[in-house]
Amino acid sequence: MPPVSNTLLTVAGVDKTFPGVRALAHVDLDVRAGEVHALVGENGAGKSTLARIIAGIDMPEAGRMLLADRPYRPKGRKDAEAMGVRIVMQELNLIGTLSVAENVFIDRLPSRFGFIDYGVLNRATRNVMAQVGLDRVDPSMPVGSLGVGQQQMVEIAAGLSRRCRVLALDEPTASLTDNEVSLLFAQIERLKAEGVGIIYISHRIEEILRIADWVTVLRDGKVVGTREAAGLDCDEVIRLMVGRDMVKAAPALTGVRSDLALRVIALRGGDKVRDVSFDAYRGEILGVTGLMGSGRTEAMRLVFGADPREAGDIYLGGSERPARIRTPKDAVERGMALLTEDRKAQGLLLSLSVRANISITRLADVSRLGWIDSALESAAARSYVESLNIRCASPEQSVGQLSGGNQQKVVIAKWLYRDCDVLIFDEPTRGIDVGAKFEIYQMLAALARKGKAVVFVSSDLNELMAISSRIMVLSAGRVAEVFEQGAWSEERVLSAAFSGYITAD
Amino acid sequence: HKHPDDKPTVALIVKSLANEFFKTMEEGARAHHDQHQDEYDLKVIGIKNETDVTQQIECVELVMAQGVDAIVIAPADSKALVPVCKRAMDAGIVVVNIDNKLDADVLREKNATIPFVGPDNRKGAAMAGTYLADRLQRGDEVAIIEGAPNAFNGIQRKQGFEDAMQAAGMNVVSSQTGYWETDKAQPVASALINGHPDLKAILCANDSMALGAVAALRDAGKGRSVYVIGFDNIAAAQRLLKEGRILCTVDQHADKLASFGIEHALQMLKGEAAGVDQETPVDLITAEML
Amino acid sequence: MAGDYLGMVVALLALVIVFSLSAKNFFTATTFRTIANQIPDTTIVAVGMTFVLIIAGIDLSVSSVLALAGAVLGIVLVNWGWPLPLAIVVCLVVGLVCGAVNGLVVVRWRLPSFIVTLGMLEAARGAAYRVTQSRTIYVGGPLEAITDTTILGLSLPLIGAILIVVVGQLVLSRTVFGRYLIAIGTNEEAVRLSGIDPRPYKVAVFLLCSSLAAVAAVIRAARMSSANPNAAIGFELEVIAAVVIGGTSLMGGRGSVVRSFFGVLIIAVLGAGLAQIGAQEHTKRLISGCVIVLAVILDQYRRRVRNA
Amino acid sequence: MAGDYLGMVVALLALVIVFSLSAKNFFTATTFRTIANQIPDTTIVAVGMTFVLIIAGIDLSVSSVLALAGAVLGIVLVNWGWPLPLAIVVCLVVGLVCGAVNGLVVVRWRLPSFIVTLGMLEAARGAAYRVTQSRTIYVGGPLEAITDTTILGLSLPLIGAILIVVVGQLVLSRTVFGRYLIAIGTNEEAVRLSGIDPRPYKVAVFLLCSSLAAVAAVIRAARMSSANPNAAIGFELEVIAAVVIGGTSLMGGRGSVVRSFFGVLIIAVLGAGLAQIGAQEHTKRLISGCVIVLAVILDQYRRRVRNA
Ligand SMILES: Nc1ncnc2c1ncn2[C@@H]1O[C@H](COP(=O)(O)OP(=O)(O)OP(=O)(O)O)[C@@H](O)[C@H]1O
Ligand SMILES: Nc1ncnc2c1ncn2[C@@H]1O[C@H](COP(=O)(O)OP(=O)(O)OP(=O)(O)O)[C@@H](O)[C@H]1O
Ligand SMILES: [Mg+2]
Ligand SMILES: [Mg+2]
Repeated sequence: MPPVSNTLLTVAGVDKTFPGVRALAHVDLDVRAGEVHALVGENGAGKSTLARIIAGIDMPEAGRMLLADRPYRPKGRKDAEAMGVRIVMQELNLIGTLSVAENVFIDRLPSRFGFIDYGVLNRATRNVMAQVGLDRVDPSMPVGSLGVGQQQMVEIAAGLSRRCRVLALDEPTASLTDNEVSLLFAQIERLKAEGVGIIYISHRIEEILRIADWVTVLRDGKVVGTREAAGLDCDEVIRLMVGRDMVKAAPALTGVRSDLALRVIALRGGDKVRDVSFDAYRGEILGVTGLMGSGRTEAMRLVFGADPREAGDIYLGGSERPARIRTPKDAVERGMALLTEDRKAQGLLLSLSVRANISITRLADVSRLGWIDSALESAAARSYVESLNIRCASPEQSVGQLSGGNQQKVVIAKWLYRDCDVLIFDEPTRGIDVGAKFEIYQMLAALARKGKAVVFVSSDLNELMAISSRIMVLSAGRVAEVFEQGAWSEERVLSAAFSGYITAD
Repeated sequence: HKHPDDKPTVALIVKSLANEFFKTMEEGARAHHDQHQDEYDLKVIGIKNETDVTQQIECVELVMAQGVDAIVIAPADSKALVPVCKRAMDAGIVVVNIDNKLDADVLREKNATIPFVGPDNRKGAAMAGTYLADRLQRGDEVAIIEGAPNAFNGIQRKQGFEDAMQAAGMNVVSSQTGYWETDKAQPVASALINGHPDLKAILCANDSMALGAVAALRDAGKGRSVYVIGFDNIAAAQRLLKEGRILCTVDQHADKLASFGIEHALQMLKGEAAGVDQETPVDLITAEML
Repeated sequence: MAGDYLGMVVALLALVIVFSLSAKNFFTATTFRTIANQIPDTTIVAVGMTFVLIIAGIDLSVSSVLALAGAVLGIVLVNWGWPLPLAIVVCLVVGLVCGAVNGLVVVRWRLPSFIVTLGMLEAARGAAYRVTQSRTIYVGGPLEAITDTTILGLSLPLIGAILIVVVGQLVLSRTVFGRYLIAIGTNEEAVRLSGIDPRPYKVAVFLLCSSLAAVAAVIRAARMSSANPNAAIGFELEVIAAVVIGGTSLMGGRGSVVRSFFGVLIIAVLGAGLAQIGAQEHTKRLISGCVIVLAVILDQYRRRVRNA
Repeated sequence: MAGDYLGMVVALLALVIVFSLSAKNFFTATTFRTIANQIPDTTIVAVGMTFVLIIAGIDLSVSSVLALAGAVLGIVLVNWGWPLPLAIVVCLVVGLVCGAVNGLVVVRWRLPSFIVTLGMLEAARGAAYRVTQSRTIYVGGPLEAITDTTILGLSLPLIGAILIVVVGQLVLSRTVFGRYLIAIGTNEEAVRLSGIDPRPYKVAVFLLCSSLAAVAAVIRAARMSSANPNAAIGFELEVIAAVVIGGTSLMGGRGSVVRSFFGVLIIAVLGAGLAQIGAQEHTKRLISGCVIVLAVILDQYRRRVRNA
């Protein structure tokens, strides 16, 4: 008998091109049983494409794959799953009108004569959800009523709940807070112990160094190296990714805070925001964090007029009179911007070009008497494609064809182009690569220095602590605490984040 | 269970009240009722769409439910309405058929005799056709635009036109349906005009379709070089006649048609009239007569 | 659940009360009997339409398919002299074929169902004229047995329609098939990515809808003792209106068969009531236009209140 | 750009050639003259419908609005004896009002335009019957001047229609307004969250569509020398078919006015040709049903090939 190799999945010489882009070029990858193989690379490097090919969703143009030493040529996702290869994709793919349980078990609903056995289904779902710490969620709730973070957890739970040999996780933690990340990692450890091979894609390098056994770096669709994770450090991974050394100096923003830009008093609305008051000053970055579902997104939507508020006043630019903000239009006219958390549903015009997506916020400036000056418009779009390093064939490419991170950059570009005084950015770095992240931090700091107020909502505490002037912590729809720069620590922020739930219970 | 001095209720069920012909019929009936208020109560019901037979059946069922004494009906379909009329008769309601004659075969099968009060459409159409033929040469090309193919009166008018054309030795190059509507008749007329450059006349089974034919002539830039004849004598047709855009039309006295039917029904209720057919007058209308 | 129907029951009762007060002889057994005889065919087609709207489709061809299936039924019974059960089978096959064409064309070329069924609307009507030479076919006796059979005072078609409503609702809310339809209507791409091929389900829904139209054709032919190629022109919009009044979304993913049934009832009572108070054609049109929109507005409020 | 229209031009030429070979006297000046006289009203409404479809809406009421506006035009000219220009203004105001109601109800209660315009379809038709007492109003002379005026051999309505197409295309592809419409049709929520209130734009589009229907009403009345409250029944589906054949998506966000014009031409030539080869009603229906679907399938292929 030949020696049993523990290489589970072999990818050899895989090619994939999209119109105008070489997404993958001769990519090789080995995934071993019981090990985590991380894929890293800049936005648009081809990570998701590779994962999708492995999961049978996309077809490679050349190359071959072996699964447990046998040729592996999945005809589709279903086929791949039948052979034990699963994926949790980068973009949410849940069905809003179905319940959490129905989503988790969508392709294997327990039934008798076609009738669903909801008792069995809900029980099974509760078990699965408990594994990822979502035991508070009612399995019969429509998934659409959950927040993005919780939805991501549902999707992960669905992925984890099935037996498989190879599991690909494409940026599973992009909108998760530390708490959920630890739960996820516990599950990954369990799967490793069961001998599952895991492909793990993330832009959070520290996470990768914590969980991965191997790291493969992709750049422009090519593998630039595969290393054992044990000997690696953050800087080296980044160097491999971008091909040069990165200055990742956190922008210092001390002492530039000036006039009041935004004052929110006693904001209440929906069932998530109970009482939120805060100030944001010109020249600062106000970090906002909290546990998943603490009402961050909802609070920012209320400030922006995206949802009707039940109570509360908003003052702009130190004015004594509350600003009349009923719709996003009012907000934007008064100099506010809101970068939404859900880029696909709320941020982008997927089938339109990068150019049209960027210019939408300020068409008046690239038009004369209502007629668009396409030269001006293209120039504006091109300047952001360059400054944010958006990877696209041309500004005429439709946004839907870009990689997740590059789509996110387009959303950022559109609001930078609007040039507002108060910028509320909800998870703006979601899915953005490390290099670009630091560029965005720099850019936000520069904006603050120019006298803008930046409200930065994020689930990534490290990033908040690196760039914020102050950090506001929301808990159960209320402001739990606001930390001045230097006064915060991970423990103090976390305990503030939990505080609202402890008193509530 | 009815007081002898109770006035009988007569239901007039027509096709579409959105159609001018039936609108006129309705107004005639209302005028008649105004003069005979102490003799009977009137209810007029129309359907939304002339071809919506189901709805008309529902109307009959509804008035049966309301307990009317007589139904005067212009059926939207000469076959499909028979069973429900028979049911009404079985329930003791007097039924009189006007305008569009119920199908004789189905009546026989259903074992029902329903008196028909109305004009002889074939005769009327033949009158108009003969008037036209006097202005044409033997062998001239003419075309017919028919009414809906499932309407008895439509078929009769077509036959009347054909009778006259045959008698005068005209060449009927085509006969197509325009479903009674201006909008449907106009493209048919256009095709006839363009496809037969020597066409001399278009015989339309009603005036609405004649309007479509007139428009088609204008579209083709052929002005008044083709004769158009219509049927029904609607208000617009009189203007067209005056301007010489149509040659003639036939008046079957829509306004009186319903009154004839109602009177017939009232007489039957009183036991004074038997359930026999009664023919009402038709008249040729030409420009000189206006 | 019960609250789901409350608004519609109230609306229905309100209509009945208004008409009972304003029209002589409205509140009588005969009126309700008449309405009961009239709704089965609309109800049955509305069930099919509910399914189609739930998958974010639309079926404009039901009216023509109904006419064609009825026409074929008439031909088979009268011209070919086949026995009734066999004729009904042929009629249902016609419905199945039309549905299959609709469904297969929609999934094969990924076309909007609006346009495919618009094509079928024309083509099936043409075929109906073709087979009947545009003439009404009188059938009479044998067919009438269908409407004349009553069980516990309810006519066979009414019982059938109610059964179809109940089964339809159960299928929609309790079965894997039904849940997949809702999923497809909500996010077809996500369903596909979940490894479920949405295409057979979509074809099945169009099949179902056209077959139900064929069932309705049998009932309608029985009621009219005849088959009319002009039958049901404009019927598709009436059915869609009823289903939408029942709160089914045109965007897909949301709908209820039972509520569609209430929609049908509302439209039927409105029609009967307006006819009985002797409203003129133009008034009927105006009122029914407004009622359609009002009903949907009310439904919006109801939903918003319940969600808050 | 040119490639965009190539497919449609080829389809059009193919139709003309087929009919010229198969129908006697098809390829004659009179035929083309007839077609040229018949398309302006459809073209003008198709422009409005293109805009509505682009914002992911639909306007089923165009046919009834056309009938109502035409009816009012007739009444004002004949019964009130007002001069033509004033009567036309009144007619356009009727269109504006209907459009405003459609648009405002759609945005105020966030209702699907399908259902709102379905309500208007009924209500406006009812109003048309009301104002005319269901009678065709013969106008004659004064109105006919509109169609009888020609410039360089082209009739005034045709010139107007072409002008509207050109302006419509430019507005759609070159102006901020047009861009917003495309954006709203693509993702209305994203537009709203970009600080643009989509509501006035949506209302404007319904206003535009109904007003264009009123313009078409004037032309149609001029062509028919009369105003008919029964005019244009079923016209909305014909217009939608033309626009969709032109490649405008029913899902919103994509469409072209010029291509809609080609869609109108294709349908017009098809209709004239089929009539002229003497096809029977049922054949016409069958063929036009198939052509609608085929045209859209071809358009899908064209798009896929171009994207690959
Ligand atoms: N459907 C598509 N059509 C055209 N180009 C595509 C398509 N999908 C992906 N691409 C291109 O392929 C390249 C690789 O994309 P991929 O999504 O694999 O990147 P990624 O490494 O996952 O990036 P990110 O970190 O931003 O998620 C990108 O340049 C992207 O624009
Ligand atoms: N009116 C609304 N329309 C659409 N989406 C909404 C609306 N209100 C809230 N959401 C979404 O619901 C989710 C819940 O918001 P919430 O404020 O509870 O979450 P959060 O604190 O931002 O946490 P997370 O985003 O991590 O779930 C958010 O993802 C938000 O995008
Ligand atoms: Mg990716
Ligand atoms: Mg959030």
